[in-house]
Amino acid sequence: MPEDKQQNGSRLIMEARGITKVFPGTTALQDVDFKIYSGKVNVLVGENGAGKSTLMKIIAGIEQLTAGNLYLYDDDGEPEEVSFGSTRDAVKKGIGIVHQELNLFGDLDVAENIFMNKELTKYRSAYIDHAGQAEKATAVLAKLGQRIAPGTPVRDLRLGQQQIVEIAKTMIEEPKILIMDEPTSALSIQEVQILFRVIDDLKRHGVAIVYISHRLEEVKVIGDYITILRDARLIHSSEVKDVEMAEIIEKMVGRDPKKFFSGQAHETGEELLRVQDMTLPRYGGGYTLDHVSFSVHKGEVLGIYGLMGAGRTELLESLMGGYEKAEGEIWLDDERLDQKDTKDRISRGLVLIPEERQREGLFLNLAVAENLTMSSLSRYTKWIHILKNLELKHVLEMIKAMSIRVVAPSISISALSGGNQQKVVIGKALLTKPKVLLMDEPTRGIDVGAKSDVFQIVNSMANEGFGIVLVSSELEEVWSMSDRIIVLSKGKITAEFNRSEATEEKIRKASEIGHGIANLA
Amino acid sequence: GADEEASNLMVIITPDKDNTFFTAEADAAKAMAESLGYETLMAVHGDDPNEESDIIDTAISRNAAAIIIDIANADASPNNLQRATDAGVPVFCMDREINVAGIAKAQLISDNFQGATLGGEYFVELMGEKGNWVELVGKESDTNAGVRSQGYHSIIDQYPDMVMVARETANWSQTEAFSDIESILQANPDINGIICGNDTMALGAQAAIEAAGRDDIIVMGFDGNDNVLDSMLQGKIEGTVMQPNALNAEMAVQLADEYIRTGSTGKDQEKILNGCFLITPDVADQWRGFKKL
Amino acid sequence: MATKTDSKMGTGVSLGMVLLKLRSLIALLAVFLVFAFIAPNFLTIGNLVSMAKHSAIWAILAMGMTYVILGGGIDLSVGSIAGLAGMLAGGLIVQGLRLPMFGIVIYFHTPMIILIILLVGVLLGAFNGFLITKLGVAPFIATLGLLYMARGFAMLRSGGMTFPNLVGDPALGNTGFPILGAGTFLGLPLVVWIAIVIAVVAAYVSRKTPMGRHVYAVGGNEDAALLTGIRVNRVKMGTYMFAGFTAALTGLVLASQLVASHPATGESYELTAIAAVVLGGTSLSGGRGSVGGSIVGALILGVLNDGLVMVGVSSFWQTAIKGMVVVMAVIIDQYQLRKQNEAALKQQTTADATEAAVS
Amino acid sequence: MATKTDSKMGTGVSLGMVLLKLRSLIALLAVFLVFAFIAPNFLTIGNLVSMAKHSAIWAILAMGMTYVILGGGIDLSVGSIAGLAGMLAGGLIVQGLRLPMFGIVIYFHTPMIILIILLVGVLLGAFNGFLITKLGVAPFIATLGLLYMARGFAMLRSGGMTFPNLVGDPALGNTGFPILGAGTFLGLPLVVWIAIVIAVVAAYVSRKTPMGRHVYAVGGNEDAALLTGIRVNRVKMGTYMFAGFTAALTGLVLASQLVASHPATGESYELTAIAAVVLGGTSLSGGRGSVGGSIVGALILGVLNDGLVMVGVSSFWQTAIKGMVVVMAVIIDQYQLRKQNEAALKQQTTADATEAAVS
Ligand SMILES: Nc1ncnc2c1ncn2[C@@H]1O[C@H](COP(=O)(O)OP(=O)(O)OP(=O)(O)O)[C@@H](O)[C@H]1O
Ligand SMILES: Nc1ncnc2c1ncn2[C@@H]1O[C@H](COP(=O)(O)OP(=O)(O)OP(=O)(O)O)[C@@H](O)[C@H]1O
Ligand SMILES: [Mg+2]
Ligand SMILES: [Mg+2]
Repeated sequence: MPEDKQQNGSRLIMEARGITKVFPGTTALQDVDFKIYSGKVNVLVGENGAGKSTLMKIIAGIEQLTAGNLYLYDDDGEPEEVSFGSTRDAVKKGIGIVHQELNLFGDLDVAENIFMNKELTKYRSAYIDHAGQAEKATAVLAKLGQRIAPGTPVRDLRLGQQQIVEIAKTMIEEPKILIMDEPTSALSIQEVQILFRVIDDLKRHGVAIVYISHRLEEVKVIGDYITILRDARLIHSSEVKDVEMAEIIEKMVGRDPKKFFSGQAHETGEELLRVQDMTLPRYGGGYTLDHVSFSVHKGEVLGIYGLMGAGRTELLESLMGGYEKAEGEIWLDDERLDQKDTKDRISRGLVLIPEERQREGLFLNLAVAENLTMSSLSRYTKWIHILKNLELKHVLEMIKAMSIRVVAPSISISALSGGNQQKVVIGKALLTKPKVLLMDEPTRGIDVGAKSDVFQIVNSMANEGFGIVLVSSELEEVWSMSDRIIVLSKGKITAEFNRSEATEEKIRKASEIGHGIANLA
Repeated sequence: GADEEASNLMVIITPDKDNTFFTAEADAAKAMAESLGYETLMAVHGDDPNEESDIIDTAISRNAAAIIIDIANADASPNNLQRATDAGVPVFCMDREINVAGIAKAQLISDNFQGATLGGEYFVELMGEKGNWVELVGKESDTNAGVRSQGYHSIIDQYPDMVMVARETANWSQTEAFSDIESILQANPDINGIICGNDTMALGAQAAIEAAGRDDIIVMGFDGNDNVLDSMLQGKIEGTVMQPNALNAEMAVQLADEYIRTGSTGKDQEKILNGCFLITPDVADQWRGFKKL
Repeated sequence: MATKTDSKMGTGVSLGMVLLKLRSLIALLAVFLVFAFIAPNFLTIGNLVSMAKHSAIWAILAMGMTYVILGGGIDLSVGSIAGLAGMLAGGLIVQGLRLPMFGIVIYFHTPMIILIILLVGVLLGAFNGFLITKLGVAPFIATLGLLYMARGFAMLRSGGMTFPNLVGDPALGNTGFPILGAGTFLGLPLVVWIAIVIAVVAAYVSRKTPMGRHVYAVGGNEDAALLTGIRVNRVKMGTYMFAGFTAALTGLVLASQLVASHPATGESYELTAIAAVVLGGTSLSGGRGSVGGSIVGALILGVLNDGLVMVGVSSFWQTAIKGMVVVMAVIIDQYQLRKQNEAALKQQTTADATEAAVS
Repeated sequence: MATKTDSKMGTGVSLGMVLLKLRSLIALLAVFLVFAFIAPNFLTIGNLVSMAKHSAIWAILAMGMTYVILGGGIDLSVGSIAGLAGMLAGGLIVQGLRLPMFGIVIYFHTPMIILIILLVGVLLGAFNGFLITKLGVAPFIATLGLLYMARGFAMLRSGGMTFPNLVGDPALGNTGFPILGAGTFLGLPLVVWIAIVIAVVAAYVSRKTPMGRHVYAVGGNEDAALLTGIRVNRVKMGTYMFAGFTAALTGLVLASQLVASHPATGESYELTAIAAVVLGGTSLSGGRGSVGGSIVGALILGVLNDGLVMVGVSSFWQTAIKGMVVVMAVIIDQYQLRKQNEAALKQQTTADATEAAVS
């Protein structure tokens, strides 16, 4: 196919043919082809566990392929077969990767992180030129729109800034192929916009970008080519402009896309939760939460939107009694919660589904069943004895209700896919028989299929009369799921909308109050 | 006990295998026992009465004909030995004594106090009855460390011109003695003599003195191990006290044999004190392996 | 069809896995059989009882350590606590509690003394727990600190001397202390019974009570445990207090056996206890393991120790062999973990595939 | 404007922070001053030199430990390796290398012996590294295994005997071994020079070379280090080999000082080395700390030890005080870390605010 090699002024620079990757017990990739064009954004999408990251890791030399071939094309379009035994081999060939997870060293400074394992050295790498590194780091960061002192320890940076350092790490190498595995999942809107500008710039310099994201709207904005994986197989590959969004979703999940974002208004009843003047002082002055007041009613989904660092996680964690310094009145069902004790809050009917599933929600050393009941053990306990049969009964019911795909409840939670693990976390929360459910980014990093399952759960719970607080960074999600939306910016509530009056535009505006954001893009 | 058929096994228990003093003792006992036609089982308690307790249980399990033991601790060991005696296994102590009578069939003891007085007297004589001296004490949780220290003081304290400027525990260890003496030499450069609770500490002290470039300090040890004898021949250590521990060990085995065959040791008293000898440089070449050549 | 494959797969994996899972027991059996052949009188009742007694002491100590390690910590101070406990008990029996400012001396009854000492152990454990949970000191260091401190105080209690002859005085009503170490019940030493009782309780608590589950949760993922409403600090505190309790009990038993207390008692016992726990398949990183395993671990070390002494293997080889056994055990443990994870993944994947095929 | 506020804030925070950061040095100074007042002759040149010598040995051992801990590991075997190294060196001097199967005995020159022993140390470190990186054994356990094994073999080398009088024999060309421990150069003991050379190299490598930075990276976030293309296993291997090297060197120095080698040498030295590292502010969880800190830590322990001996404090109190110092140090360390984080947050907030105000 000669037209493949010379399209729209760009050219095929790398190709993966017939890639198969077998992990013990899993086939992550099955006979997948993937083409990368220089000067273009090559988008890769697919559900959780479709094999996207695995494919990228193979191209970046981190994982070794089981079968298949990798080719690099030189300037004349001649293919050369390559095989990467390690990251270093791939780096030598000009391939850089921004990983899905942050890979930073908190105790080292920004410049050192950026130059890790590619230090600027003198005297046959017997001396690191720290000054030179700092200078170049500053330059790269400036390009990414950040004024971070290169000597700052990375642990002192915001999550978004850390993500940008992560991106800077790969840019410093000036790679020919730059892989970005969900680079925007932790970025604020303005940061995303800067990133997109940088990507445009890289494109103009002929860099091939491989872009992975679960935010499908981004794909439409910056993508040139799209490749869709499903269940380890290649489903579709074409130019982005040739496919519709609905088509992409359908191809990704192999189901009817209509039921996603099945937002609906709910019957709301009397007030369940009332929060008054919640404040959380910030170390060194100011507030992380600045007199936040709101209420949640029976059967209501209250959406909380805000940019990164708006304080949403802190708000939910303060409600759970996680912050010693948090002040404010919390009334649940006309009962005032005074004790700052998570266990007490849970027993009174508040429960949190935390933001970072693996780090804050799961016990990877335990089985699915034990994970599910960890918050609600007292319900199956007589004196001090856990009634195993009663416990199992509830576990099985929950597995069914949540449609968790698991062979047996005794299987280790680590064997489950991300979406199913998230359902376990939700199931664990529901088993505490809560009145109000606090959900912090319940759909972060899970695929469209699992997302739709989560939304269904949210809807059905609202219909059963739970109060639900839904925090999300995805505007569309908040907007379509919530009966009422409050917007948080820098720890303050900057707006509140009813379902009928909210528009995405209004919400976004409110979230930027106090940020001094000039109209970007 | 009595109802079971007596075995031909002697269990020989000593404190340590990394000190020539105890190896010589163990070897002497083993050689004697084998020459008398016994099987032997060697074990080491490392000065730990709990370990000793476990070993004695094992010896009882193996239905030993006798236990020959250099005990772990005078106050803590009697009960262990009592258990063996109650189980019908006769116990014979060598070297260290237990403070309770009637448990062991015989105790062949080096008279540590007497030895220490010998050492103390010679030390005073070498020092010319005056001067600053340092005492290095063994592990303070160890009975003999105390007995020897008392022996030294019972003599030296009679001389008002003998001034003890430091007393430090070096836990029987050469390394600790070395670094302690280095520090003490700094605090008190004007010391004339060091008297040690055993020979390994004396060797450590001697190394420290040598490292400090001093040759005017008198060092006394206790035990009579070959390394110290060598140092004495080279004029680096002035004296030590020889414990007759090979003799103790051999006698213990002989009495055990006597007891096994006849049901009595043939001695009136349980405690048999074998006196220690003072070793001066001129007789140092007459001894090797804790035995007179 | 699908079910058939599944169950077949299941058993196929299981046989090897079962062997791997039972490796501690198999190791125990192997050690036992070897000595049964080469050590004379090994299989006599007397020897078995005596080995049981020695292992029981390790097992008691190892059970406290198991809880700490399951909860994600480590306790290096147990040996020193045992030493200090013995000294304090000895002191109370021999000298009573002297309160010079009031000019009085109080003598306690023996059961009272035992209770006081156990309480002291719990308090020392709580001190560890306090440093770790409230002051944020790493467990290794906090307990290393107490290792030195408790040992120092044990020595100071008597100026390094042994408290001998802890038989008590009928006039003071504090006789009977030696029974703890020397007493028997139904032919088995009291120590063994104590170990059995603690083992039953500890195993029960770890598997059948919320408290036990919480220990696993805290050791497995502390952040998640916090958000799940588990009182993490309380749980950790509990594990260190239990370890302090078992350490004090060990010290009491040792002193009672000897009818004397010696300030150097328990030196480096922490390492043996850790070795027993690890031999029993508990992961040092927390959250994975069992009380039963640690008991098997203690039995392996106990049998090995006594067996080697019985055959007269040099104490130097004993030390070296102990090291090799520990390392071997952990290598196999790593291997098992890998296999187990693979098996679980495989099972789950097969199920996923089947389901996909069905739907 | 912004810069000005910033720097003012900076200094405001800094004064307290600087004091906290320099806490090890301050502690050293405090200990030093106290003994200067209460210990006779403490400030004589001779005593300072002797303390330097004692601390140098701890410092050498602590530097190897520092690398291991920075890299996220721990090495419990260094004391035993030191013991084994001394025994092997003693054996080579006294008995030579005996190869009975060939019927020959080889005597090496002293520098050759030293090289061989250092190599053995490195190899033992590599053995630790192998268990940890290739077989996935937890560092605590792998090195605990070697702790027992190396000690066992040290004992076995001579059947528990001391190799005395390691002066060598001019006829065999292996004299001069005592120089290592007793020699001086420009008035300072050779040991101190050796420690200085190793310190300079170790500090330089840790801060100015990729290798050093990689150690921090591996200790700080192993997964990230792997993905960054750092040869994690090689780095870890390197740290354990360096620790083995310093341990062997320590063993050689100790044997040379005593002109004798004793198989129990170095018992529990690992704990002191870890204490020195921790006193120096290095975090036991890896990735944070410095070589310089560990040297200060070693000096604190060295001065404390010698000072207490000079003042004649009972060895029991010495043990207890050591424990308290270690715990105190870590409590302050935690406090500093918290303060530092707060300060950083504050600074950032100010920066953010300034930025917002400007825009
Ligand atoms: N190291 C591994 N061992 C075993 N299985 C693995 C490993 N890494 C990935 N897998 C499996 O391979 C499959 C593909 O995973 P991959 O991370 O590539 O998915 P993804 O498309 O990137 O998903 P996500 O959108 O959640 O990041 C999943 O089923 C995953 O569980
Ligand atoms: N432990 C803490 N102490 C003081 N301030 C903190 C702490 N943790 C976070 N902050 C600050 O609080 C603010 C809110 O944090 P965070 O980023 O978690 O908010 P968020 O709205 O939950 O964002 P997201 O959930 O999208 O990450 C940030 O400015 C952050 O720097
Ligand atoms: Mg991925
Ligand atoms: Mg958040």
